[in-house]
Amino acid sequence: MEESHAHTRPSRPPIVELNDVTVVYPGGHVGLERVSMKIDRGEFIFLVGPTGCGKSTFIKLLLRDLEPASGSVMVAGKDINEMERSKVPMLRRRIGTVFQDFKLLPNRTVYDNVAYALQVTGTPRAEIKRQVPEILRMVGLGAKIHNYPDELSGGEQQRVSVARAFVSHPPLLLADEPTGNLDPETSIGIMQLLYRINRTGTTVVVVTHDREMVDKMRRRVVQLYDGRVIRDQSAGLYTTDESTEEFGVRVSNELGVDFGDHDGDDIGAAL
Amino acid sequence: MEESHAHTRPSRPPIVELNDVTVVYPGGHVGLERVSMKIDRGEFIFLVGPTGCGKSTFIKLLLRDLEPASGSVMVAGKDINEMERSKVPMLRRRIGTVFQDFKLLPNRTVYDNVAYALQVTGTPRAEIKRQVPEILRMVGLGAKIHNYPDELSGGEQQRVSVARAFVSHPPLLLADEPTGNLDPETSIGIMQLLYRINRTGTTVVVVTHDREMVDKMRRRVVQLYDGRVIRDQSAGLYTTDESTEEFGVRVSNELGVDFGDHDGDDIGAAL
Amino acid sequence: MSRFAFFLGEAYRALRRNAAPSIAAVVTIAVTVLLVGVLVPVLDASGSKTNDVRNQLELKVFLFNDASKGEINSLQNRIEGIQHVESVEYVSPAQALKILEQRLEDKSLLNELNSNPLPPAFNVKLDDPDNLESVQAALSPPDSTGKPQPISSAIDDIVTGEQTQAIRSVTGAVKIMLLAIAVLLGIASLFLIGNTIRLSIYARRREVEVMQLVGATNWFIRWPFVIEGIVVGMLGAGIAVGIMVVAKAIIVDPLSDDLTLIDNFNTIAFGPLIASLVIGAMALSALGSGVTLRRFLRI
Amino acid sequence: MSRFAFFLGEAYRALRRNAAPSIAAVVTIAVTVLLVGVLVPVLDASGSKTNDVRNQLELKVFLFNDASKGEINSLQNRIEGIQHVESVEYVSPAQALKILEQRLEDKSLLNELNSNPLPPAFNVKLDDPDNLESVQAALSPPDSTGKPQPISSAIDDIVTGEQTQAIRSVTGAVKIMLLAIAVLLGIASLFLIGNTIRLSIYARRREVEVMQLVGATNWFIRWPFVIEGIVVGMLGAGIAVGIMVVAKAIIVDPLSDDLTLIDNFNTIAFGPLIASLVIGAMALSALGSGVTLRRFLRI
Ligand SMILES: Nc1ncnc2c1ncn2[C@@H]1O[C@H](COP(=O)(O)OP(=O)(O)OP(=O)(O)O)[C@@H](O)[C@H]1O
Ligand SMILES: Nc1ncnc2c1ncn2[C@@H]1O[C@H](COP(=O)(O)OP(=O)(O)OP(=O)(O)O)[C@@H](O)[C@H]1O
Ligand SMILES: [Mg+2]
Ligand SMILES: [Mg+2]
Repeated sequence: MEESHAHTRPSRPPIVELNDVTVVYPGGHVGLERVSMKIDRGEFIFLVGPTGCGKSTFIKLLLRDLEPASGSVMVAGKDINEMERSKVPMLRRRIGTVFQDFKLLPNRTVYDNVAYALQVTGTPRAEIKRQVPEILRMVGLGAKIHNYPDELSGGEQQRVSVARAFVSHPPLLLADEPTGNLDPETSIGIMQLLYRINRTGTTVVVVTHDREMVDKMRRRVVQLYDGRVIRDQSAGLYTTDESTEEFGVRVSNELGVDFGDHDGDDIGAAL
Repeated sequence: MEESHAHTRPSRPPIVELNDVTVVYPGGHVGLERVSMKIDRGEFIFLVGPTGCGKSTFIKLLLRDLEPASGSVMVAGKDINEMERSKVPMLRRRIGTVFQDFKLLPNRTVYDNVAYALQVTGTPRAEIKRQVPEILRMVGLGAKIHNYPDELSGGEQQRVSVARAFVSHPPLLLADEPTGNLDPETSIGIMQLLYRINRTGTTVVVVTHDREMVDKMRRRVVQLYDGRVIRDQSAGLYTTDESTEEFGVRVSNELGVDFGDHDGDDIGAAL
Repeated sequence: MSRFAFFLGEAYRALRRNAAPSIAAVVTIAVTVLLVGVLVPVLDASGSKTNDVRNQLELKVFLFNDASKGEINSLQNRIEGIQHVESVEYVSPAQALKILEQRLEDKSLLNELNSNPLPPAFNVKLDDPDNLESVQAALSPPDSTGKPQPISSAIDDIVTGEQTQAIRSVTGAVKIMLLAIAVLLGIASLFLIGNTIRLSIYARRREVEVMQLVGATNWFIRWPFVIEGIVVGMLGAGIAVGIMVVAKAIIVDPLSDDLTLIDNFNTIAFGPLIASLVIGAMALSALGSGVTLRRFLRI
Repeated sequence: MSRFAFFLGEAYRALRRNAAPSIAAVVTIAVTVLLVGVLVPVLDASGSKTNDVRNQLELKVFLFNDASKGEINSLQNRIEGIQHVESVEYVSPAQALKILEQRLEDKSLLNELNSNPLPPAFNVKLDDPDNLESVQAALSPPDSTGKPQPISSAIDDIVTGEQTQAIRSVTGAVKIMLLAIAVLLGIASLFLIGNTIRLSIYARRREVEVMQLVGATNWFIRWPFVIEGIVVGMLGAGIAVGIMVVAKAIIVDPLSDDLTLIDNFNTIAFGPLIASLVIGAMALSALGSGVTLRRFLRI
């Protein structure tokens, strides 16, 4: 799982590959149902869908915070559920995650929260001291460096979570509604940041409800509904209105994928 | 603080009145700075502004979760900071609040979380049994009634918070980004719900970053920036572009309020 | 009434959903009650044993062999009148010889005696050994020159047991120590149970904050915690009492037939001990819950 | 090295930011260590007192007055050869009379004797009073008819103290009870300290989950907790030891001059006791932290 560039080398396995994955929660609720999907290195993907459709479940799956009832989850060509327990921290270090509920450490300052992601990897102190303030300035929190999470506004907490997710320059970045608590201007700033990070070769998966943003960026859109992938469209819109549906058909035809194909093992569209 | 109707009777005091309120957080950060504002019974207000501008601080203030460094906060004509501590629960029962971080009780099911808001007021069991499932169906959680919060998606948790906020039909409803974790369709549903509630006479204050929603609804907009009120405009837009600014001027002129008036004791506009 | 049912339900929910801290609290209370329940009878038995020893301390007043019956009777009355004297027992030379006989291993010794060499005497028991000096002074007050003179010419000698002083101070120290241990144990129980309750509530302080924000009054929040405290205290004490009852039946009772020390256990009634332990644990735990909450309620 | 500094820093942060549970843990440990620290010397002193009593139990072998020196010497050798006999002391009639004289209050009694009525005897000390029967059997094994016959014709009678049986069983029971209390105390400490540590970590389980999600290895999470446990254990034990040292200086030492029981306290060395308490508390607390965490780490 070395850093790769936006230009995908076909010889290497996709960074994420789900094969017929079903997730069943303890109560019996089906979180994801027979989901198959590939994400290539360097891609930028929007994951959209109504509330409760399984987007966060997808993120938890990649972090092995959940295990699938069936199917396999491959990250960088390795089945992460076959992995030994002791290797899981290594997996998680290589995936930067913005959690929907931020998951900040309440007894650490903003600085220490972000630094923690570097400390786990054994980064030298000097390096941490250099990088953390820089990344915090990038997300607009330069002035809040020594505050504790409960002294921050919702949007500020969210940006700490964003900063922590990419301070270690992970090859894969999962952002679960990274702008849900942010005003439009700050949201755009964060999205631009994600975009820039993607340009350096990082694969980025963004869960969002921000229709405007998705429509503007025109990147690959995977749409979930009730645990199933109902659309996987490159350069898609947040929702498929008449015209975008046509667009989707065109794209998927261009890629030579059958319109009704739900197991699409390419990034093609499947409605 | 009895229920009032959309038609405001001028003889009664405004439901919320802030006089020159300044909030200073323990670290010295100024959360709100000399804010004066009136909210009449039956109004529907959007509170907007960039992240960290003091919107949640405003909400905490009305719940007496924070005390101002100076100025007075009047709810239904009474200064809530002069109130005895033992009266605070009564105040909070009459204000329904959707918290930005939901603040659900982790050891209660969805049903019990919502029911708690009725139980504190001593509502009879039979009444609770009737109302709670109904309100949960209204926010689209009919199927999740017996789940615990940690078994819900972010958006589902948010809707539990919404349901709890108005199950007791409070005369004042404060919603701190009630749709931040919801997809556009569900957001519209929640907003329509808030609108309907407002139509029954409840005063509604909505904090939001949803530009589209604010622009569509054209209700009073109060904009904060860095702890100060920089705009208070009836039927406003999320942001003032050239045209809306003109619109604001027109409206404020119509209402006969001076354009530069920051202490506006009417709902007039103040940029 | 329905409110009480609600609070009961809340307490039950808390116990079920917060099993880990509740179990920890139950275990701590059980362990503490067990410690107290075992040590209190032991301390009590040791204490009464010590008192037995102390009560055996007595003063011996030896009389001249020629003391007349009248003299003896009037002297006995006078001694009985002295403050702090509990009882006075007359021991005739014949009785004294019998006692001596019992104490000697070789009885033949006494057969060799031509006459009874023992004098008549009074055994004077005191209400408390600490009053030895005052009684001694009353029996032979100092005369004008300051030298003590017996109150009656029939008195030959007044003798205290050789080790009276030592026994007195040892038993005194033992009693102080026992008391100190009992007090320490009591304080320790307070701290241990209080602390555990505090910690288990601390884990739920966020919940309490939310309840407040939703408009719950302080007592509305507090009652379920208090009830939970009572239940936890009852469970913990119940477990401890169960262990104690079994231990008593298996270990202590079979031994107590032939053992005087263990017999002393029955000086403390098992029933009241258990009752007070259970009630104490419940009260402490309920109080601990209520008081701890106070801090999180910011009243 | 820098990693160790990091873990230390983390532990310090946890102690500072989670003051409430940390203080609770320190208090619980202090109270428990204090209990153990006070009760262990008391139990130990009681135990050695009991042993003193047990060791005074002896067997008396009375000889005929006409036993010759040779007979006496050879018999002494034979008795010393018996298993479980620790020492054999010869008591001549003259010595016996002196001892008797000391035990009697009225010395005049003995002046009345025309001759010494006491026989020569051996005081036989045993290694353990429980072996009384076996030694007795060796001194007078049963003959063909099953009736015990003394091993030497010089032996007149073999006598055990009247209360030997009673004392033996009482002291035995006391020793069992002391042991039981000590064991109970040990187990109680384990539970009490373990429970408190568990609770204080329980309050932070969410934090542990987040650390895991961010890629921290189990040991990376665990070390600060273990160090924190060590510090908490050290503080708690330190407070307890401080109280004990002060209490010893103020209460125990002034008394110990004239009190034999308290003198026994010095049979247990104060230094090693304190050292083992402190080390025990630290180890237990650190172990408790490490083990508890295991559950939240879902390993
Ligand atoms: N631990 C759980 N136990 C049972 N059901 C669960 C659990 N976690 C999630 N679910 C259910 O699984 C479904 C998918 O949840 P998920 O969190 O993936 O939704 P989501 O797409 O992230 O939604 P949102 O946009 O609201 O965050 C939801 O209906 C939720 O109720
Ligand atoms: N407890 C606190 N101590 C110190 N500063 C605080 C505290 N709470 C909030 N602040 C600061 O006060 C400012 C206003 O916070 P507030 O939560 O009101 O923002 P907001 O408008 O709700 O923002 P958002 O849209 O991000 O939720 C922020 O800059 C925040 O850092
Ligand atoms: Mg989600
Ligand atoms: Mg906010």
